[in-house]
Amino acid sequence: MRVLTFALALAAPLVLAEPSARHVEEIHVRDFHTKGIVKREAVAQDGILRICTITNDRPPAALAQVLEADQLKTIPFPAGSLMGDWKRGENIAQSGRGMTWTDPAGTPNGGSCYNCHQLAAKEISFGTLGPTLLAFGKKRGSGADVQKYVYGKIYNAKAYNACSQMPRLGWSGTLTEQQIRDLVAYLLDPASPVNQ
Amino acid sequence: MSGPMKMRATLAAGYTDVRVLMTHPMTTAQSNQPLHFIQSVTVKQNGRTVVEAQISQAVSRNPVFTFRLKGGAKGDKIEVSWLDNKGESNKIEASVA
Amino acid sequence: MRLLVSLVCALPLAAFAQDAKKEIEKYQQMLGEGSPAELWEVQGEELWKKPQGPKKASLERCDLGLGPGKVAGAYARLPRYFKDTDKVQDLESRLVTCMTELQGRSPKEATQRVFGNADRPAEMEYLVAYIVGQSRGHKMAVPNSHPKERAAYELGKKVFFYRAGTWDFSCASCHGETDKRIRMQDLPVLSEREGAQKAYTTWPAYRVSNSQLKTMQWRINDCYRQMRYPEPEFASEATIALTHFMAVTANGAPYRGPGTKR
Amino acid sequence: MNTLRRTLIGAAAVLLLRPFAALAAAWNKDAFGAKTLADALKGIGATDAAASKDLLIEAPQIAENGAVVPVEISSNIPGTTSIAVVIEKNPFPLAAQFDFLDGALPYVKVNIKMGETSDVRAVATAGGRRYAAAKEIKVTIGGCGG
Repeated sequence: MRVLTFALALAAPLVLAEPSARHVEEIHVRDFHTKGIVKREAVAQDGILRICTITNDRPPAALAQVLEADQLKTIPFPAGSLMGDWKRGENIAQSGRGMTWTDPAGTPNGGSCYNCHQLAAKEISFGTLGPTLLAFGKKRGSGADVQKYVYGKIYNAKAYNACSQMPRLGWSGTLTEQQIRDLVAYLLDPASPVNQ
Repeated sequence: MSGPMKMRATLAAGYTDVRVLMTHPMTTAQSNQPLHFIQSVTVKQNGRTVVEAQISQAVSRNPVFTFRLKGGAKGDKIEVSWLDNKGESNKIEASVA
Repeated sequence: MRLLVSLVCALPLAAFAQDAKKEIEKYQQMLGEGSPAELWEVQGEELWKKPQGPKKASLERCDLGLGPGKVAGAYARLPRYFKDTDKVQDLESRLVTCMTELQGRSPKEATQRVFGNADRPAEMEYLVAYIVGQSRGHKMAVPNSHPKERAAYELGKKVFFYRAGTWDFSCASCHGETDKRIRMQDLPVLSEREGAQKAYTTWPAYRVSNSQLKTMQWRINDCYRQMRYPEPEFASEATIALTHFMAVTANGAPYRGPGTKR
Repeated sequence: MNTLRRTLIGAAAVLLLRPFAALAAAWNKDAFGAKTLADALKGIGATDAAASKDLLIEAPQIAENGAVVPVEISSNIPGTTSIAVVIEKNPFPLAAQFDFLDGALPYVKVNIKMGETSDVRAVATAGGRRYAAAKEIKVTIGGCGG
């Protein structure tokens, strides 16, 4: 009998200790289900998300660099100018539609940029989760290297900041190459309201 | 026919505060739903009409009104009724707390 | 010169942001003075007393944690551990237990339609409006002593910080840092006392944007939808643990629901 | 927000089609059917309303959602017998008209729908003359769903 109570006593604190990362992931895979266009598998974590979760988004610098290099490889930088049409870019930045289980498949997705960022001065309804991008092109210019940085950051923000909260909009299939180029223009084109 | 109403009539500094809630879709004729909104609201104090309102589909769904009636005393009978563009109606009565 | 321009331009914006916050608080305060939520409470009380199901019983003997039929202050002490189900339950899962045990209804039927719409709200939404309204003014005192309550709290915290979904978000991605906004929407930090006390105590709430009183399970469901997650199971262990974590974090503050929101 | 605006506009078309007889006789269908601010004011005989600072509009400058915007209007103009609420940019500017008979104070608080940012105008009738006040309310795109 004592052996049993000893085992229970041993087990008891384990129950009270923090659930393991694996256990938490298993709970998610069990308690979430496919709906509409969002598959159940989307609630499982890939390597970088496991590390970001375990390290509270602050992985050691060396590890962060490895992760960022890894993510950088996922970005297919198109050839030539990365500047699209800023007018289309504005609509993409304003739209929060797309990729939820109530969105029909195949419709163009929005970038939800205004949810987290300030961009054009005239839009008062902007978020503050991300840094302000007011006059971004005016401050940073719109040369090839800035275009490449902005394109890559939108495609996969984790290539530049391992545990960034910014969604990997290209990598996740949310935005097409052309939509990202239009956002690059919205940010960098001197004529864009972002730079007025 | 429709969902409930709710009213609270209380005495305030020199007036009776009447807050009334109504269950009504106040639709603005979306493609599938026909136009359906309250058109008139009537407030009576001890049987005497004191407010007559004409409203439209620009009033929010499940309307909420607050009125102020001159003076008033505990036990006054307050009645609020509405009539919509389909001829449906509802009313509620409460005594001043 | 360019720097000056951006400085000058930024200054009024900062001042504007402060006014905007004040004006939005005024909007919320005026909304709260007389809310259609009360119409849900009225109909919820009727359903609480209405005999239903094969056993033709009402829910008036339902034990929400303070004893059969005790409603006043019950929500301010949920989620909690219940001996009869040997589980930590939130209000909605507890109501399903009472529907099956007292009224003889099947779990499938009781959870058939838990999220309603403006034209036909769900029975659950009416019941929840009535019950939470009976906790208005009660201080949040959610128990966290039973081992299973503590386990739910720890799991809930892990769920709060768990990053996944199409866009790599966790709850903390938006509700993790003070003074943050999505568009004009202020984001309380739900993992800390002040933020949880401010937000948790105003849910469930009547949402003017869809003219309905929505429950906590719906709030979590719709947040996951906007986080681009797959759908959480209604009243699943993950959603109840998350609720328990936020509710315990909000302990000490008076419950102020049902709220009225955007 | 544009969905709300479209539905309000949708109403414009349907209202004109509805057989007017079906609407309650007392209902001022001309004024409520007006699609411009000028016509709405004309419909309630308030084309030449004089601005008055004794006609108070209490409302938030910013509404998180145009579906429900709380507006509180009270008149300190002696002898006020009615207050109308007119929302300039709505497809139907005239939203409501309140007649206060003996026994009621010229005061009302009501939740209104606004299709977009607009001036909300109150028009009071006192001693047979019309007075007006206006306040701009910004309607923002709330929430994160977008």
